[in-house]
Amino acid sequence: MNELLGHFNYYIVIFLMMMGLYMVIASSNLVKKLIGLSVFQASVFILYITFGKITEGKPPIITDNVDVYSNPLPHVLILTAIVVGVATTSVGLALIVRIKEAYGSMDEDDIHDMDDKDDFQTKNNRSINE
Amino acid sequence: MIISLLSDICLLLGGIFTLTGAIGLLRLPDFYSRLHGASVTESLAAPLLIVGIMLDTGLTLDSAKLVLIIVIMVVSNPTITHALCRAAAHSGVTPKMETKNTKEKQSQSETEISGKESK
Amino acid sequence: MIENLHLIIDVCLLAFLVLIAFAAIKITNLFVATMLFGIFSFVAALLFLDLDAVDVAFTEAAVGAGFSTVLMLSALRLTGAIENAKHRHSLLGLFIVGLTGAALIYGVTDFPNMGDANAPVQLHLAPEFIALTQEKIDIPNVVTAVLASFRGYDTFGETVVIFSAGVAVLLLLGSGHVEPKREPEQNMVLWIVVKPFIALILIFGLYVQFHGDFGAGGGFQAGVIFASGFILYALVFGEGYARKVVPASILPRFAALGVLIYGVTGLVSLLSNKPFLDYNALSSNPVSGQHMGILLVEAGVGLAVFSTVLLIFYSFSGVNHNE
Amino acid sequence: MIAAAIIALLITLALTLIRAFLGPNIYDRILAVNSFGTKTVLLIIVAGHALGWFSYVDIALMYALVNFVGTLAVMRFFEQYDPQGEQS
Repeated sequence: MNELLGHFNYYIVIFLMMMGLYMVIASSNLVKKLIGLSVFQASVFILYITFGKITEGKPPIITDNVDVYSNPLPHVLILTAIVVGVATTSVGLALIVRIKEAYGSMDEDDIHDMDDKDDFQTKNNRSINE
Repeated sequence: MIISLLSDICLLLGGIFTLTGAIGLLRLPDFYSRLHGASVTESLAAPLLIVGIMLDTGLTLDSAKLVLIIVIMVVSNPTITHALCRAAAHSGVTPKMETKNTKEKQSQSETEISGKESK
Repeated sequence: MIENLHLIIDVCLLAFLVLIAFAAIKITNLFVATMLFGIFSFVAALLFLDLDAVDVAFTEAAVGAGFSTVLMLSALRLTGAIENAKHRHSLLGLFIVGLTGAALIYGVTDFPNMGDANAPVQLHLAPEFIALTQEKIDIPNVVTAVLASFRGYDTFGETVVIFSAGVAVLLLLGSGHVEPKREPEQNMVLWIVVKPFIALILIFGLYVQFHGDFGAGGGFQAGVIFASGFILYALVFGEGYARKVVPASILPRFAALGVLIYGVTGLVSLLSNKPFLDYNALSSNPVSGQHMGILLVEAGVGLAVFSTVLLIFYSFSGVNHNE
Repeated sequence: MIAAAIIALLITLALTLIRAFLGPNIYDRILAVNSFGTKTVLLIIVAGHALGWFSYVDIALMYALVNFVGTLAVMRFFEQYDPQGEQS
């Protein structure tokens, strides 16, 4: 029981992480994949912050008559990671917008089909030229 | 003593109102009535809960900020509700009595009755 | 009672997270999935608050719930197709996910219990940082001290990453050009309500920027909050008018200026024969030098984040109007 | 009493979440998400006071502002997208 309560957060976080991963694998829509990636990312953030927590601790902002502070280091790492994460997500979204313009679709399967067709045609053209 | 009692009453009433609002949001039959159920209780419950906390904290900088939050919520909630209602009306969401959507069976008979009454 | 409350809130929030993620997998409407991701971030931020990470909660709420939702929505508006996102039930995927999850859970069983004060993570570095902050930097917020001073290199790198992400989006989409035009149907109520709100958001942004040494806050959060004031203006009054207030051409320069402020602060200390980003060189008194260094660096970060965030928003909102 | 208020708010959040999942209309979902945000602000204030979270008022203030901006953005973009009837 103690084991379960002590590790409860970790188990849920891993479950969430796997949900994000499944979203990336199972949905063929690119935006949905990006959302899955963000869910994965957020669960990693929760994992890190859980590491830093000390049961009787207070937030790492120095005040009088507090002895135990939670670990500030994961907070720093995650704080910057969140902002960087959203910046990279925005680059991904910009790429999706361009892909949609080029292929007319945001669906991974459709894009693969079109790519295969293109390859086939270029190969054919090459063989004709040769 | 009286202040803590008052704060308790505020918190209790606030809790009851949020719960009513949520039940209304879940159970009412169509969009407009759900909007009504959620937003009206919200505008009442938010100040009650925050005032309950303010009575407990006493007069500090925090309670000044809490007043600001009350102002924000009391102004922003009706605005959002208004804009949402307007957008829904423009996009052609109609009250339940006229649609043939049969999502909730138990509410269907009620809407039929109210539909007849309105005719 | 208080401990029980902690536990109840913790368990409820985690359950909400799982439910929201599950719904986001199931729902085929991308618009709804984006909104659900918005509340996912909200709940995650609440959880951070419960786990003592005030600054992280601040950032997650501003960035995750606010800006990234707006960003995804504007991308969806451009791509148009928001419905019937195909979902294939992949058994292989499920197998891989299950296997990875099982491996991770096996790994996790060796972890020390949550909240254990004697866990290896808590014994190194963190107590030193807390002690050194009190002794050498003398600002209450340890997170800001570590962020801007002890790990200044790291933060410099992150700022450059954000700047380059802004440049990448600019290269991919262009900043676009939107003529200010009054839309025929305007919502008067929104206009009147939003105006004081914008002022409030901007003031709050400044407060967060300069209060970061003493409480939750700092450059990253303030930049996003400040930008969201302008985003609100653009949303309600039209993007063309927002571009009149802050022209798109000026933003890349501001972003570069922000990174430059950070870098030059480091160079100044280098010129006076101290290591890069050692703020003791900025003043005769080391402690006030640290204060000044942190202020400058946070200002640089705030400026860079503000202009990058607004630039990305402009890029996404400007594309469609070109055609 | 403060514990009762916290539990009431948690139940409220759960019910609101159910409405957000059920839909059926997109506007129902927007309403539920907005309502969820407001209830979160209240939860931060009440639980923050009860459990002694640091500077919870600042964060609640920011949540309220972000919630307002976020909901307006959702409605704005949805209007521009031009909906075609109800979604499931």
